[in-house]
Amino acid sequence: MNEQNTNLLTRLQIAARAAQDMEDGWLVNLGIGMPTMIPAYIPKDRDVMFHSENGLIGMGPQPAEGEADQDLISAGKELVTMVPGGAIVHHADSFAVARGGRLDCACLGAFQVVANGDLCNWRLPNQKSGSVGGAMDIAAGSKRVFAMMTHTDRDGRAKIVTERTFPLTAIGVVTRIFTDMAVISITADGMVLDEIAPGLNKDDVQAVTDAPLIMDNVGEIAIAA
Amino acid sequence: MNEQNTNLLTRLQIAARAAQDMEDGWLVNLGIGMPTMIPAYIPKDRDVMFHSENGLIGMGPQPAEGEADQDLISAGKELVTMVPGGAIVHHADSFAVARGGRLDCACLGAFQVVANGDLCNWRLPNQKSGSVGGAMDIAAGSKRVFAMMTHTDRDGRAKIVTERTFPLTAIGVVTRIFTDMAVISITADGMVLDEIAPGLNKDDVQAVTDAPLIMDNVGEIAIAA
Amino acid sequence: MKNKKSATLEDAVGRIQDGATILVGGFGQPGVPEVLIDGVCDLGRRDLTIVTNNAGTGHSGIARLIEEGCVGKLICSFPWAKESFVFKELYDAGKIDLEIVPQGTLSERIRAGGAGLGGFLTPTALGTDLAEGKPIIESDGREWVLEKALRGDFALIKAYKTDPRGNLTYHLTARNFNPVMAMAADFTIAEVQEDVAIDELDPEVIVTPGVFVDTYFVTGWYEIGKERKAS
Amino acid sequence: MKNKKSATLEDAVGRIQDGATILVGGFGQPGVPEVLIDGVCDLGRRDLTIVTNNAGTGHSGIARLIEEGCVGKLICSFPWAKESFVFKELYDAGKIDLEIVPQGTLSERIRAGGAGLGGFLTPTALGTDLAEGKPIIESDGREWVLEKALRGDFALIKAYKTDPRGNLTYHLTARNFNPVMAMAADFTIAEVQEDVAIDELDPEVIVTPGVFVDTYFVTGWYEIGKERKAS
Repeated sequence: MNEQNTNLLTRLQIAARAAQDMEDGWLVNLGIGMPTMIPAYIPKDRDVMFHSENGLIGMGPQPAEGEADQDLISAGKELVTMVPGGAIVHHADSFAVARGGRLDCACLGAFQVVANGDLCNWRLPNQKSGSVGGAMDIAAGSKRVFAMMTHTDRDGRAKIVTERTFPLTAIGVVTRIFTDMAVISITADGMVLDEIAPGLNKDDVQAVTDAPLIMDNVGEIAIAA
Repeated sequence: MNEQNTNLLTRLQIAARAAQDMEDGWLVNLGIGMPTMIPAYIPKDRDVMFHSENGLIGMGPQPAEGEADQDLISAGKELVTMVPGGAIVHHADSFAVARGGRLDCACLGAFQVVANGDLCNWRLPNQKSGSVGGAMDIAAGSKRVFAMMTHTDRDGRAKIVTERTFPLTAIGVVTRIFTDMAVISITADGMVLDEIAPGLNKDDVQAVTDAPLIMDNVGEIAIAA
Repeated sequence: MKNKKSATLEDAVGRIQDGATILVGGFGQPGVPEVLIDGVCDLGRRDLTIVTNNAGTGHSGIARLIEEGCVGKLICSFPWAKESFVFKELYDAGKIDLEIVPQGTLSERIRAGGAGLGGFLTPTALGTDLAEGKPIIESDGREWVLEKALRGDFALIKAYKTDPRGNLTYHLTARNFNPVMAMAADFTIAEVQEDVAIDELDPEVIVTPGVFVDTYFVTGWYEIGKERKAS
Repeated sequence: MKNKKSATLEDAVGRIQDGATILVGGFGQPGVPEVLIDGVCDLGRRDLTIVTNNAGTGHSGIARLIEEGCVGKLICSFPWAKESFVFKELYDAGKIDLEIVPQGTLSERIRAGGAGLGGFLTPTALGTDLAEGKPIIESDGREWVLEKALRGDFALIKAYKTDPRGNLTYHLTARNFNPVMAMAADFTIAEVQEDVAIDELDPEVIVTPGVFVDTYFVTGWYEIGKERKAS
C-alpha cells in the first residue's frame, strides 16, 4: 500500500466528498472530528440545517472575533453561532428530534463498520470504559448514518469488516461510508463500492476491505478544487 | 334520614369546608363540579395556585365582562384568567406536573370511595364507556386526593364502602373525604371521622357509611358565614 | 431556503388519503385546527383514525369531520360531553369505533411516539378497566402499566406564529396537545394565525422547532367554534 | 405570596446532606451551576452521587466538587475528556464510581423521573455493552431496551431569569439538561443570573414553571469555568 499513500484523500477531502451528499432541506447531526469539517463544503444552493444534540437546531459556523457568547456551543464544545430560523430546545427534546425520525442524516466518525451496517465508534476494545455521549442515541435514531474514517487503521488493518472486534454502538445503522479511499453504500444486496479516490483501482480498495464489495459500477471521487 | 336532610351541607358549604384544607403554597388541581367552587373560599392569607391539566399553571377566576380570551379555558372548558406568575405548558408537561410529584392536592368528585382509599369517579357501572379525561392520571399522581361528594346516593345508599361496585379510577389514593355530612380521613389505622355537620351526630354518619369509622375525636364542621 | 408555506388549504392537506391516522390538536375548542379540518372535510376522505382529546363540539371542527362521515375510529380521553352529540349519534348507530385513553397517558403516548420511544411505564390506570390487556411491569418495587407510543401519519395542529422554517409559538391554552402532536407524525401540517419573517421569532421562545413542521397554512385570527360548512 | 429567593448561598444549598443524589445541569461548561456547586463544596459534603453529563472541566464546577472529595459516584455520558483530568485521577485511584449512560437515555431517564413515569422503551444501546443487564422488551415487532426513570434528592440548575415564583427562562445552549432536571428532584435549587418582578415574564416563554423550583439564588452574570476556590 505504501506506494499508493499519496493517492489517499485528506480528512478535508473526505469531508468535502461527504458534503456533496447533504441534500437540500436536510437536518444533519455532525459527530466530533472529521464530520465537523463538512459544513464549509456544502454546495451554496442547498439549505442544510445542523442539529447539535445539546439543544441547538440551526448551528452556524464559529463566531467572528469578539462575537462569541460563552453560552452558545456545539456538542463538540466549540463556540458556535446560530443561523436565522434556529431554535433552542432542552436536552430531552433535542434527543426526541434525534430518535423521533426528524434527523435526516448523522455523519459520525467510526472505528469499525460491519458489512450489515453495524457501527462501532464509542470505545476501544481494550478500554474498560468509554465516552459514549450521544453516539448511541443518534446512531439508533437517525434516518441515515454516514460513517467517516480512514479505510484502514494505523497498522493497515481493514476497518470495514465482516465481524466486529470493537464494541458496538448501534446495530445495522450505517448506510454509507466515506473513507480516504472510497465511498461505499450498504444496501440490501451487500456493500457496494460506489466511488474510489483518483489514482486507486477497485482491487486496491477490496484488498484492504474485509467485507466483499459489489463493484459493478464504480466512479471516481471528484476532488474539490 | 329524611328528618335530618335540613342538616346536610350544601354543595357550596362542602366546597367552603374543603377550601380550609388548602395550605399556603400548595399547587392544587380541581375536578369539574363541586371542586371548582373551592377557590372563592380559600382564606385570603394563603397563596394557593391552581393547576388546570390543559396546560395552565396559575388559573385565575372567570374573566370580567369583555375581558375573556377564547384561548384561555379551564379543564372544565370554562373561560378563565391567569394569575400573575402563571405559566403555560403543553399537555405532556402538564401531566408531568400531575404525575411527577408537584401537585400537592387534587380535589375530585367521586361516585364511591373504598375504605382503603380506592377512588371511583369516572364511569357508572351500567355504562359501557366513560369520559375518563385526566382523572386517572391526576388521581394516581397527586400527593393527596380529596374526594368531594354527597354522603349517600339518591337512593340513600352509602358511597363510602368496604367493597367497590363502581369501576376503579385509582388504587388507594384518597386521603380525605368531604361530604354533606362529614369530613373523613383515610389513615393507616382506617377511616377516621374528623368532623360532622352541625346538627348531626356520629351515629347518623356511621349509619350511612359502609366502612367502619374511627370516632374517637370528632369535631363539628365550621360553616362559613 | 425552502419556505414551508402552503398557498392554499388544499395544498396544505391534499396529501391526506383515506384510512390515514391523524393526530388533531386541541382541548375543548382552543387549539383545534378548524380550518385544516374543514380542508379535510372538503376532500371527502373516509375511514380516518382521529387521535384527539375530545369528540367535537356542536357542528364545527372534529364534530363536522365526524358528521360528514370521514371518521372510522376516534382515540380520545373525553368522548361523552353534551356538546359532542354528533359523535354520540354516530357511535350509537355503530358507525364509529372508539378507544378511550386517559388524558395524561394519551399525551405521553404521543410524546413517546415523537421522541422515538416504544412506550413507557406509568402508574396511571393501574388496576382499572383501561389497563386491561396491557402488560404490567414490575420495577423498583412497584407495578406499572406499559403503554405504547402513538404516532400519526399526519398531525393537524394549530399555532399562533410561524416563520418560514415552521418554527412555532402558541397562544395560551390553545397550546395543549399541539406541540407533542407536531413531533409525532410523519407529516405535520400547522395552521397558524400569522407568519413572520425569518428572524422575527426569538429562538428561545420557539415552542415547536420547525424541523417538526412540514407545511403551514396561514388563517388569520378567527372566532373558534363557528360553523363553516363546505367552502 | 411566598418568595422563593434564598438570601445567601448557604440558605440555597444548606439542606443538602452527605450521601444525597444530586442532578446537576450543564453540558460542557454552559449551564453548569458553578456557584451552587461552590456552595456544596463549602459545605464539605461527602459521598454524593452526581448525575450530570460531563466529568468536569479544569478545576471549577463539577471538577472542583470531585477534587474536593465530595463525590462518591458519577452518573454521566461523557467522562473521558482531556479537560476532565481531575475525575480521571480519582477514578484511576479507585476513589470514585462511574456509571455511563448514553446521553439521550440520560436526559430521557431524568425526564421520565420528572414526569412520574417508571421507565421507557428505547432503541438506544440495543445489543451493546450499555444495555447489559437491562430488560429487553418486544413491542410492535421490535426489541427495545427498558430504561428506568432517574430522580434526584436535589437538582442544582442554572437559569437566566426568574420571577418570585421561580418561573425560569434559560440562555442559549446553557438550557441543555436544566429544564428536565428541574422537574426530577424532590428539591430543586436554581442559580439565576437575574430576578425580575412577578409580572415581567411572559407566561408563554417560561420554560420551567415555578412549581418545579423550590428556591433560587441570584448570582449575576459571571464568566464560566474560572476557578473560584473556597469562598
